[in-house]
Amino acid sequence: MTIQKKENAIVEEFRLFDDWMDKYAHLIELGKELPLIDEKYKTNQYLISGCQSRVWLFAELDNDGKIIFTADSDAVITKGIISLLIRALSGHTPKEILDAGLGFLDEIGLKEHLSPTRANGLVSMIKQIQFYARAFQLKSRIKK
Amino acid sequence: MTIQKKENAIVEEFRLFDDWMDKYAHLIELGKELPLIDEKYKTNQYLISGCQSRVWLFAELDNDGKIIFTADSDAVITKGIISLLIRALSGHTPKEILDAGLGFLDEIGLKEHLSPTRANGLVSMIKQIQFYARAFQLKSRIKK
Amino acid sequence: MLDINQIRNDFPILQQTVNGKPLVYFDNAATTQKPMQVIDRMSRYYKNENSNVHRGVHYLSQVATEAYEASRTYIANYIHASDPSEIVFTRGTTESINLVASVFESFIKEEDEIVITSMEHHSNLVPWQQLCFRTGARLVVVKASVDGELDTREFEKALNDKTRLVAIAHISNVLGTINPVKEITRLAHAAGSVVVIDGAQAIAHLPVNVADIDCEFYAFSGHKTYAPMGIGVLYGKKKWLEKLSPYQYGGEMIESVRFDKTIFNSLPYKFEAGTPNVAGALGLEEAMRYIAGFGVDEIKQYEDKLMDYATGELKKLEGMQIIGTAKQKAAVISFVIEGIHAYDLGTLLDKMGVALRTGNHCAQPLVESYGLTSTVRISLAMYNTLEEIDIFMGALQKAVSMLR
Amino acid sequence: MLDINQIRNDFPILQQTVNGKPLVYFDNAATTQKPMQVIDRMSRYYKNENSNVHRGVHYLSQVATEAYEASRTYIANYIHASDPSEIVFTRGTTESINLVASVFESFIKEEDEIVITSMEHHSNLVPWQQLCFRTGARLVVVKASVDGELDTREFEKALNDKTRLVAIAHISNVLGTINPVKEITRLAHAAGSVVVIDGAQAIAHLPVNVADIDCEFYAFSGHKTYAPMGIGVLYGKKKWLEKLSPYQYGGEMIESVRFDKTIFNSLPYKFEAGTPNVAGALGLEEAMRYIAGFGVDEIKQYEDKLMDYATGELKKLEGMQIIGTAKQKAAVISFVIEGIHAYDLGTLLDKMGVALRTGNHCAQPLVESYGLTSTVRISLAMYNTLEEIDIFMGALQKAVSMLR
Ligand SMILES: Cc1ncc(COP(=O)(O)O)c(C=O)c1O
Ligand SMILES: Cc1ncc(COP(=O)(O)O)c(C=O)c1O
Repeated sequence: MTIQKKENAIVEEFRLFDDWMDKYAHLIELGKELPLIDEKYKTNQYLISGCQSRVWLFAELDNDGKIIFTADSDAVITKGIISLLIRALSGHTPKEILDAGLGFLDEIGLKEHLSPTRANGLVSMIKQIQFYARAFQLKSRIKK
Repeated sequence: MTIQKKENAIVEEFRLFDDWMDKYAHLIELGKELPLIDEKYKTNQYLISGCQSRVWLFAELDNDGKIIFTADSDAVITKGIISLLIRALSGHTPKEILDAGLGFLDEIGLKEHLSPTRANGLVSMIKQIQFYARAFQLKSRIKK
Repeated sequence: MLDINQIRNDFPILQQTVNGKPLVYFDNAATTQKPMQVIDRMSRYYKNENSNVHRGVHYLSQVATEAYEASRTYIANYIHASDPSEIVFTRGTTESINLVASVFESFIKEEDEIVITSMEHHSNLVPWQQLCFRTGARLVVVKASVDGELDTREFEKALNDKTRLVAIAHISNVLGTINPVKEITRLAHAAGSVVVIDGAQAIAHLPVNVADIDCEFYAFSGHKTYAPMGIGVLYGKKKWLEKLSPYQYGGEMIESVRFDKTIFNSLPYKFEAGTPNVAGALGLEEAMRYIAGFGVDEIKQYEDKLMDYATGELKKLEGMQIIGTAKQKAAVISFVIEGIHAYDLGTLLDKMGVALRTGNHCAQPLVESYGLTSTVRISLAMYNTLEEIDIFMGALQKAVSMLR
Repeated sequence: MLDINQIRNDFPILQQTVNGKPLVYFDNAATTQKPMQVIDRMSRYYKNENSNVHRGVHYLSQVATEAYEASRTYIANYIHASDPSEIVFTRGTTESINLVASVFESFIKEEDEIVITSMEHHSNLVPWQQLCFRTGARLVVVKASVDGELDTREFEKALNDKTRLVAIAHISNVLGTINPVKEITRLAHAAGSVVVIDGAQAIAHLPVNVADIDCEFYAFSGHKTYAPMGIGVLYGKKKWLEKLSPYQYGGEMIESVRFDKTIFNSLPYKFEAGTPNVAGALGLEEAMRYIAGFGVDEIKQYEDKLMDYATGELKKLEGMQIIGTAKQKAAVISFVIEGIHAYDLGTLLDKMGVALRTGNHCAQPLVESYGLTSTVRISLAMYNTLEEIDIFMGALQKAVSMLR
């Protein structure tokens, strides 16, 4: 499935809920399902700064050149948010990730309904994901 | 004439003018009639600080133990103001000067119609006059 | 008795709904809302009186100057300063404290000590820490008990003949503790030290009497006491303000200038460089008049009732840990709930119309001393009600059930 | 073409009478009046959006933070900064300049030189003078000509490899001279120096383009550009702001704190300690939008017409000496009349409803360089009219006849 298709699926899914409390309840469920980072990566090195809660993000390249993300946070709503990002972007090539528009974040209202502090957290998460993508892209170019 | 009587006379005099422009014209006339300070006293030592224009004030004791004030300013309205003070207070004993209420300044509207900057100037002038009175009082006590 | 409905009517923002729910504003320690009287005072100033102050000979300048100086006098009386010249207008508490910390540098030597407490807001911590870094002086931290109380005996131990300055919050913005500032000032004076009090959280909630406390400096912000942003006060004892050098240069703080020499103006102008926030000062006066109209003691009594009720209700929740259980508290309750992140609670409560704060509340060392990174904090004001506490409790229970 | 009547209707204070006469407000260099749009913007903020910014998770905090940051962005674009993080909110020009002068201290050594001009306001003079006193550096003063112009060749002579910083007014608040700041910046850069521009008098009257000027720092006040008091801006090139240490400590400028160590936040927050004046920032944005709605170029053209007319009329008076006759002038005319004290004129003109300023205008060395202690200054704004100049001239003639 392309990133765009996954984004669409997430948008559809959130459309089921009218009320923000229900959307949050869903986000919390998703948070609980987050592919958890290996405990050994829950160190300062993998901590994303700029969030009100602590978020750790780890990335590795699989054999097909696709990036696999795992993450964790001490706040479950934050886990829900990063789990959405991972669902959309994990398992894709660096280029695909860097090209992704991530319009779904606006469409499901995540940006609008999150305070700038939290939006900043979101921005920091996205930045960190793109940072990994760029790093892997560079690495593979150097190898060639 | 007591200070109070002189104050009353000044208040009566200003009552003749309805309009503030006329009161100012009168103040300017009075400024021109100010008993001028001897040029040799127009030094920093006799300068009153805190006025927007420069004001010099000199005081000496006459043989009857009364203080004679002379003054000058580079602004003629300021001269008018200090001339009022001198008219009311010059030729009186230190004690009389220190006891004077100076209510006429309020009555003719000088305080109200002068900005605090200028009121400060007025306050500085009064303070300086009282300073002289106190100094002469002290001197005469020491002599006794 | 306060008529809270009438008070609430004075605050336009309280009529708002947030996310379709009536706004419950429990973030008053961050900033209070403003009554119409204060908002109107500022508008009226700009519509009728606006001018630069002090140096003008013209009518508006006179009007503005008199209004500005009358505000200074009102505030001086309000906090029982001995003279209006002891009131320096600043941007707020942070600037007031930074001002003292900056100009106090010439009185600090390498062997000296500066005493603060473990419950200080960063604004009453980092300025002193950095002053110590610059001068080599030692920063001594008196630790609060687990309850969030300061033991005056601990203070006595921390004080000695090297102590130059004691800086302490009147009320902790995290714990709500009302500190015994008068007693601490007495002890500090006995050790020959100067005392700076951070009154940011006290000014809206307690009668503040600097003459009675006898502190050398007292700092507070307008925006935390129903007044506008961008205005605050540094009270300083005349003797001390006179001793200190200016902080910023330019405008009214100058008496005369030559390229090789400048003579500074008298107090309080020496510390007010540049055009002041006249509208802000007038707004602050208006806010203090507003409070005085009800009586700070009345307000304190009412807020205490709110505090007792909220504390009692919170304690009923499973896993509830109230951070800060001092005997003397005002207006602030911090808490955490076992197994739930403060940020998650704050987010969901916001969606239910309750505005409160989560995080370290700019007092990171204090929050970390409880082994936490974050607490939930509700902070109350005179316009809050028992009903709002009920709404908050309902929302909190719902949030907890979603997150467990 | 500006519709001045419409503009005047936006400014409630202009409808006033003073001493029974319609107010003629010619003291705009001291502070400008505020349009309803700006006054309302602040009221609206306090009625609907008020909250502390940045750290809150709740709705109002989000609204306030977004509004505050949007103001920063608008202002960045308005003056052509390359990034919003180059805009630091301060109380005003004086604070902006003091901030730079304070944190620049670590870059100044005893052999260094700081160059200013003879026409600086005390706020752009004393901070540098005191910095020189503290560090032992030399204060070099480039003298303006009798006309009130700066000769760039004089500047070139003053600059050398010891020059660390050049501080200069964009427009003189006494002479009205528009200084060639772009050319001077180029020369200063060639000598390896940093440039600080005092834009207090420029921001309301000229299009300000910091990218084009290429200066390192640019300072201005809100209250001199139709915006509220208590808010101002320090523009700084990112590279420089990053290099400099913080000025005040506490609140949002902090990333993390331990008792033995503090990490500061990123730009621009590093320089914004404590709760900012959010309402003030919004008011400033609104004022800039108001100006932009007419076009600064249009405004400049109109004000030039006023300047030409007023200058021509003044010159007809016997004994008139205009102080400052540079080719490029804006909005300000200073003068003296032979044998008459400025203070006397100011007092009588006030009684006739004309608000203007007399004195040394916080530029004592400049005024004294003309052998004067005081000038009369009229300073214009976009809402002034040719008719007001006629009223002023009539009043001036009457005052002169009374005083001669
Ligand atoms: C105890 C305490 N001190 C200082 C401050 C700083 O106040 P301001 O941000 O108004 O300067 C605050 C406000 O957050 C506070 O609660
Ligand atoms: C040229 C100049 N610089 C600086 C200032 C100081 O501005 P503020 O008082 O707003 O800080 C002024 C205003 O008087 C000015 O005219």
